[in-house]
Amino acid sequence: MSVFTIEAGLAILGLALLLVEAFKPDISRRTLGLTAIAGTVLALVLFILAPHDTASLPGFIQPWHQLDGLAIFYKGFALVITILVLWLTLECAPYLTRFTLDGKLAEMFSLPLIVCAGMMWMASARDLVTVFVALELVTISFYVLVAFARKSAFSLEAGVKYLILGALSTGVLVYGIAWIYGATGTMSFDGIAKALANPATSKTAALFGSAVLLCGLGFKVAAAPFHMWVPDVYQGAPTPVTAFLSVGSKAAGFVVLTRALDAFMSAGSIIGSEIQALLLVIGALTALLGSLPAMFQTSVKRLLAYSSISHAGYLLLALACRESARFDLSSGGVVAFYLATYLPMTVLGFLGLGIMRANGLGEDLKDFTGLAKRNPLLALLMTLSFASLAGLPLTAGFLGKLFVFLGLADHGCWGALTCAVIAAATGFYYYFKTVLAMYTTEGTDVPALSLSTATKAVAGALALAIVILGVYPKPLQGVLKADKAAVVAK
Amino acid sequence: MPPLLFYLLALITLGFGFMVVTGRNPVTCALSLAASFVGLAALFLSLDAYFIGVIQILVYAGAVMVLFLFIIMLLDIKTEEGKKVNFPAIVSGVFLAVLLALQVVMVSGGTDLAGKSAQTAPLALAEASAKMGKAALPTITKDLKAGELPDAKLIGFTLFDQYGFHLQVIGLLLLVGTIGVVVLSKRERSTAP
Amino acid sequence: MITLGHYLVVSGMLFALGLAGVIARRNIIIVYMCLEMMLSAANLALVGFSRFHLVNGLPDYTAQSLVFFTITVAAAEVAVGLAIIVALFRSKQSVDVESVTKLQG
Amino acid sequence: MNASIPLLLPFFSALVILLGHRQLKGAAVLISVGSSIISFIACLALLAAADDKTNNQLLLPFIDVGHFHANIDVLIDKQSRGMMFIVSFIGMLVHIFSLGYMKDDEARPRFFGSLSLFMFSMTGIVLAGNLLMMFIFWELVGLSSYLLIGHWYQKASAAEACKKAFLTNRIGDFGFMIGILLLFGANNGNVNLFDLETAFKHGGPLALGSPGYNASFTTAAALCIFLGAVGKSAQFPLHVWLPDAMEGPTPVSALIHAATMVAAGVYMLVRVSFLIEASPLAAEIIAGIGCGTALLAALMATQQNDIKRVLAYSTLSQLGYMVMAVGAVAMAAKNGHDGAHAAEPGHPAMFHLYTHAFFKAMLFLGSGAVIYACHHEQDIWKMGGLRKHMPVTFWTFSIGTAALMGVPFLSGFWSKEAVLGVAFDSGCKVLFLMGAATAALTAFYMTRLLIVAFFGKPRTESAHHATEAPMVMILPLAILAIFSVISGYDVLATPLQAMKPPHVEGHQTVLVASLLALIVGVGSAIFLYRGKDKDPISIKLFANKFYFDEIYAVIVRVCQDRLAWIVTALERVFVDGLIARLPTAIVARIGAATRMLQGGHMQGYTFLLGGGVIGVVYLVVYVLPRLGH
Amino acid sequence: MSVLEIIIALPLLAALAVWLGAPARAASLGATIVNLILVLYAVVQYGGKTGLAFTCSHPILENPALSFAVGADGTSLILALLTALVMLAAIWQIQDRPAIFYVSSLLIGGGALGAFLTTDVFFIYAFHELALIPTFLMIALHGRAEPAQRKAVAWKATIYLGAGSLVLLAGLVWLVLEFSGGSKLTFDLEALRNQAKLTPLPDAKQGQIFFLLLLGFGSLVSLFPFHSWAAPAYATAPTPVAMLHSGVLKKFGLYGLIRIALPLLPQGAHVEWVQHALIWMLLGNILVMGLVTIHASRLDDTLANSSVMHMGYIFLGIASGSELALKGAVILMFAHGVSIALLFGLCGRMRNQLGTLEYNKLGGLATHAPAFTVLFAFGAFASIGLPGLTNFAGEVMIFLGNFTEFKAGALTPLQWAVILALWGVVMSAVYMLRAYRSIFHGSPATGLFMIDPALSQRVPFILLAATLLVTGCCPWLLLNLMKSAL
Repeated sequence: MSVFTIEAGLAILGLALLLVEAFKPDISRRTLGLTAIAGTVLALVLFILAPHDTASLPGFIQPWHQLDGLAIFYKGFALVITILVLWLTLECAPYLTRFTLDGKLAEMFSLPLIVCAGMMWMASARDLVTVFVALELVTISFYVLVAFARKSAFSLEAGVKYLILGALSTGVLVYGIAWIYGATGTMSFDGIAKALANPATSKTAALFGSAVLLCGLGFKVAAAPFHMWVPDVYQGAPTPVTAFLSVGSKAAGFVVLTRALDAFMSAGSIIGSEIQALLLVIGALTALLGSLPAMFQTSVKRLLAYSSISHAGYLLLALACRESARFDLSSGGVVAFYLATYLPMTVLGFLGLGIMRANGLGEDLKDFTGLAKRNPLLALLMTLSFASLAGLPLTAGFLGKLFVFLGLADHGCWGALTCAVIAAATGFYYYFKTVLAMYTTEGTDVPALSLSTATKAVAGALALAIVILGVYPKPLQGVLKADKAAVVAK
Repeated sequence: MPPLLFYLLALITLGFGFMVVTGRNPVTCALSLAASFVGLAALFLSLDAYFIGVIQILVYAGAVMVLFLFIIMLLDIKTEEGKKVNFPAIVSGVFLAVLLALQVVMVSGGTDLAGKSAQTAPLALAEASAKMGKAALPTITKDLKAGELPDAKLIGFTLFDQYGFHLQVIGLLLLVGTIGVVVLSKRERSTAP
Repeated sequence: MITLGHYLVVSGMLFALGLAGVIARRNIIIVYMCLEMMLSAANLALVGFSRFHLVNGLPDYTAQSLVFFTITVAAAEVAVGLAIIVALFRSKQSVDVESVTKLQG
Repeated sequence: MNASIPLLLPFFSALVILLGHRQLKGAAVLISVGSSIISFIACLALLAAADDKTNNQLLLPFIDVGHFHANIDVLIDKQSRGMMFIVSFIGMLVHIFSLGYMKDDEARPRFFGSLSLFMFSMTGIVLAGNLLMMFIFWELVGLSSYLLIGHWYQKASAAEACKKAFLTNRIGDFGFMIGILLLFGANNGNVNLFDLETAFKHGGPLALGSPGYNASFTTAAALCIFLGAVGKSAQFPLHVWLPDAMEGPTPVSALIHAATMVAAGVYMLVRVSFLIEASPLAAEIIAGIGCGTALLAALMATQQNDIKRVLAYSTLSQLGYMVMAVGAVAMAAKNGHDGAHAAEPGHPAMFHLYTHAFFKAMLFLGSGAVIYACHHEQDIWKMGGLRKHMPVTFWTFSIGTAALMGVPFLSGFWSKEAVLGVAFDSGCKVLFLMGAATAALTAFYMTRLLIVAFFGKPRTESAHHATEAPMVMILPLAILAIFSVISGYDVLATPLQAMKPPHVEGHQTVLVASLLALIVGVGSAIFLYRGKDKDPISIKLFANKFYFDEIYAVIVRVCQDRLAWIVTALERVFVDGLIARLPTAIVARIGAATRMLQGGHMQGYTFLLGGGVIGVVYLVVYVLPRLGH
Repeated sequence: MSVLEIIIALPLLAALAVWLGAPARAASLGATIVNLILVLYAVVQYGGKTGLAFTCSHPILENPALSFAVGADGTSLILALLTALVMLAAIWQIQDRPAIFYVSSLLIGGGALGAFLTTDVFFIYAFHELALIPTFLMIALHGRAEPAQRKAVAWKATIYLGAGSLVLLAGLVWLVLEFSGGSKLTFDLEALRNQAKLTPLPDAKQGQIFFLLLLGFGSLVSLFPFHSWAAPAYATAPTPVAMLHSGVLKKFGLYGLIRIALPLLPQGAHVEWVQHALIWMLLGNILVMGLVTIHASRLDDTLANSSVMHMGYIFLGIASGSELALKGAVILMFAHGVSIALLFGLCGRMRNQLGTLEYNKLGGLATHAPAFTVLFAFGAFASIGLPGLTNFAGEVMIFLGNFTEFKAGALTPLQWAVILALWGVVMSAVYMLRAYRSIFHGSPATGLFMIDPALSQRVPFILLAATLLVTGCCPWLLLNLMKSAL
């Protein structure tokens, strides 16, 4: 069974679930959710078993899809985050249903599957057309998902903002694609790389096109100054959707960005150094603009949104540092590694938020007060998540940052490194502000908060992933190492 | 194409576009947009993109604009009269637009791509038929030999020959859109079943 | 003589015009129209480039395929977007951008 | 005989007592006294030991890094042997005396523990084979002095006095340490006394006249080391602690603040006399300071009313004598009075130190007996007529006084002769004249003390009811009285091998001057004080000790407390402000500003987005290519 | 499997167990006692050896080469011993406190042990950070002040330490990049050292990196002027945290300089501008903070500021770079750790019993609490630098070490600094004796009553005091562990 079949199957499963819900409206959301999860888990298993080379894909898809290390990693990544988001939806269901149409959640289980398929296609795209259609599939699905809790004013507002700004960025993206195409005469990444290596190519047009294109993609990954939507949308969207946006959509954006930059910054590219400088500027700016405003946040969900921006900054900086002989990982590999570490910690954070909402608490800092008393385990897990987000050593978050910093230092990008360090330092402040709140005991009487065994298991697994990735990253690095050879060979 | 015609079409496109941006009444705006898109479609035609031009009119000036008008009517949205105008927003919008336009003009002027014209890069239909050889459909070859540009056929051929996967995805996307519209705008049942 | 440059300038101006509208207008529906204008401007640039990037002496139809997709996607976007706007209008009785400023800071 | 017994025995005694005196109770006293007696016996045996200069006996390793060794090793020569005898002997007597004197004190075990600690530390100084070891014990005697002065810590004056003593000594130690560091550096990391002496003696690499000699360095080193002695031996300007130290129990004053510890400074100076001889300037300064201290202290003593304070100023004055002798010997050596200096057979400073130790310890113990008898009354004007009530004390006290005044044929006479003689030889007549004046003053204030306290009739009830002290207190007095007489003679000088310098006899001028001084002093005192009930003369300047305490209080307040206040304020404002608060405030301000971007208004967002696109394009297309990227 | 791994793991596992519900006191005490025994075993085993011992390595990443590698030389063992001692004392003295006190103490101790006993730069750094978290939480949650104030204090400390750590990270990354050599990045300290020996950097560059590391490590050690977090943090921190942080964790920065910066950048500290900067900073520590300490009017302020001040001496040893001074610095680290832990422990007890530490409200405690007084005296006199207690040995070695290279008549700037620093010894006597005088001497203040701790509660303090005495009289016991040149 080829990987493509699995992806298509996933999309079909999504549609099937919709149909089932349409014709059998009284089906319980638990059944739907668990079916979706089971389907995705099955897809994951099949995906792992399936052959992992481009030749195994159906012939008609081969010109557009590739199955390199990066693609395989991100496809797996997309499946995992989808499973977690579906689980998170189930966790959040008790309060989400208050805001949805007729108290139903069917689309919350089916659309993620389609989004997942879209992200998997993005991961292996070889040209801008494929990127565009897969990206739009994901984006439009997200328009729906963000506004899904439509009876909540926040969700609706987030939907509107995401819609307008998203559409604006789509316009920018297409305009960028147009100019890239104009400058290079092709839309495939390989072709672009080849054309850019040709000195006859118009440099101004190529620069203009790539700049505009990067602006469009920058919006998707929340790069400054295209990040303004992130806090509002993340805060307003239903928590599972926020997690999905924050991890899945961002990862998908980054895989496209990686591929585009591989083309723009390939050896001998006429615009390589300008693009690198741009990435450094944008990355540093993003890291700072993500961190600095977060200091005053009282909403933890919004705080996580800012954190997500700031992490995007580090990732952009990682992309700015091209391959060095001294690392096993290509810059794409570093990004992938970072995202892999980013996944468990972010999802765990949002899972915590969801659990709290489901237990009648809010998402504000003051709701976190005394969490350690309500449920020590949850407090411990959340601590772990925040410590990792802050980049505390021995957690997953540190290694990703370390690789980024190492890369920057190796390339002598001291200015960007300084900004990144300042951003990270600020990060310590706001993450630990939250942690502190959790352990604060004075104040209100705090009713206990209980977790189901399944929740404990999922949260525990995520926490374990954080620790394991933090202290034993060798296997993950091994997976990603293969990619570098491919990049170098190219 | 005669420059005068081009300038006329550009004027229609941009002029009505300007009316969209400045119009007080949403209906005026929608109709201006439709008119602007008609001008744009004409520009497409002038670029030998007949199919795209037609689609532009059918989809945009037709379907999309109707949808807009429908919603405007449905929601009975009044003109913005009476509401105070956000002056800084207008100033900054104009400012950015001017800057952006200037940039595009500069970039267009700064690259030799821009010098291409129908005279310097004419379509070579006859050679094309030869070059495409057997790869193309017979009808296309026939049209090409006849000196006509089988635009729709070529696009269709490209889409279905190469972009089958993308079409499927677009189909899925439209489906998602449909579901979304239903989920987001359906009236809630007054009582739960 | 009309060159590609002319088209690009028109496309750029249309794009800029759309941007101006997006920024300046308060009515979300009109903002949305302006966004459509921007997309169309991008399409114009694409078609222009495709016309003058001859493959075998013919316009490059891969680019035109993208235009085709763009128009379709735009249509879908409009549908979803208007649905959201309708939902917004239902809850706020307004389609003013200033009616959605609760999320901030 | 191994020198470790007198060193380690008191150490363990101190350790056991100080850590376990609650449990030990009375046994503590026995342990301490016993250890002092055994130590004394060991020291007697040590007297017979041979010189051992080159191969220092290693007792304990301390620091051992690379080429650097600083160990607890002992240098046995005539000076350490003699000093050991004095220390252990007087120490033993004071221990015994204390049995009586501290009988009623509840904290007796603590007292004896501290006393043992002192014995340990003092032995360490005496035996020290290198300067570092000397410094270690130097500090430890400071600690034991601190503990003993502060024995009655509940009394505010005692608490302040012990603090003052420690801190003043610290200032001295500051200099001592710098001196050690300089010598350490100059002598390639070797501070063994013997090796240093070799380096500074004729032909040594650092000796006067050798190519490696550096005058300013040598002077600096000598003066730094001397600063240590200034602190410990309470020389001007660090003399202020010693009178206050009289807050301690009187046996402590006798042992530590009269006979031994304060003399350690002199002992140390004699130990490093090679250094002082290498620097003429330092020698002059040392002699000058010693002489000045002697005179100043004698002047102050004339107007003191507290019996112990009179003795304390007298101690200061005598210590000044010794220090002057050290300087004078070095000066004399330069002047070619070769026989005067050095070692064979004795050093006048050491000679005076020994004799002084006996009679001053005896005087203090005597005063202790008086205070004990008068129920802890110390004001001499509230005594009087004790001669009849306490005959033994009186006689012993008189012998001590006579010895201190330099009455011929008593020990003090010989040693004072020696000091004045060497001052005469030094070539600086001022030294000699001031020394003689001091001698006259000494005779004056001691006679005054004797007359006021012991003659006449009792002026208070407590003096009236005074009775002779118990045997354990009398006995040490008597023994010391004997030694005060004989210690100037060969009887004791021979076994101590270090006593009488050869030219004690024979200096006519000196002899005449000292006799004259004695007569003038005694005569004027008798004339002024006989039969008086209150002080007939009042010189505020002397009574208030030249206002040193007040001046120092101002200095401390201004240079330390006020400065500390200012520095603290500056630190808060500038260091904390610039390093911590300002950056935090800036970051917070920027954070707040960036938050304004997130105003929630869509028009703002679209504006930023569009502006961002334009900015990025501008940057990439127009700026970066020009920057040469 | 090496004994060091057990030593590192034991407190961390115990912390986890206690958090999950094991009996707090028994488990913590048991673990720390066993730990102390294990450390002593390691110390005895190491004996007079040189170089690294008990090494063991588990690679966790190939390139950049990262491995969980443990190993100890004399310096690390001395600090491990310090940690084990202070951790035991800190845990033992806890009375009637929630389990989080035990957990945090174990975590701080475990983190410190990890930092001292691993030989991979990454883990050295990581373990230190691990230990900072509980420090921060404990100050903020259980500090001795109003909630708002203690949180502010905790934040200040954490921001300082966090920022310092990041600067440090930058410096370490630079080192790794410079010294990895060949094509592979490595974090292994030994590998980096070897490379540094093979291809030393130019002096100017060494100076730059050294300065960066100095700033990073320095802020962790409260090097002037990056010290203003320390005094309020220690004054506010709960007793065991104050003991462990000031006594042990703070030494990490110095350890890092000695273990990482100096061997890799042997000329770094001798580049003129770096040396001058360091001299100014350490003099700031000694003289400025000395005066600030004199100004303090509460015992906790005095102790906290004095702890900042004494760091200056250790920096003096590091600045010198001579064998003698460096070993002196290690000894002083040990000594300061033990003595300040002792003092903070006693200070905490006083605060519990008396409720105030203001000098003008205290007095005469020696009358009712003689044993307490003796124990305090050990700490106070040790920190004054009294011979016979360990601090003296360290200080004197540092002073002497700065004079091993000497030219009569031309003192180097460092030697002048030593002379000025010696004045600091006088100042420390001033403030310590003032404190001692106002607390213990004089007549007992009315309304304040304090008795000696019960015998079992004296044990931790006796342990520390005895350590001071034994290693103070016989510093060669420690020096024997440092036979190899640093």
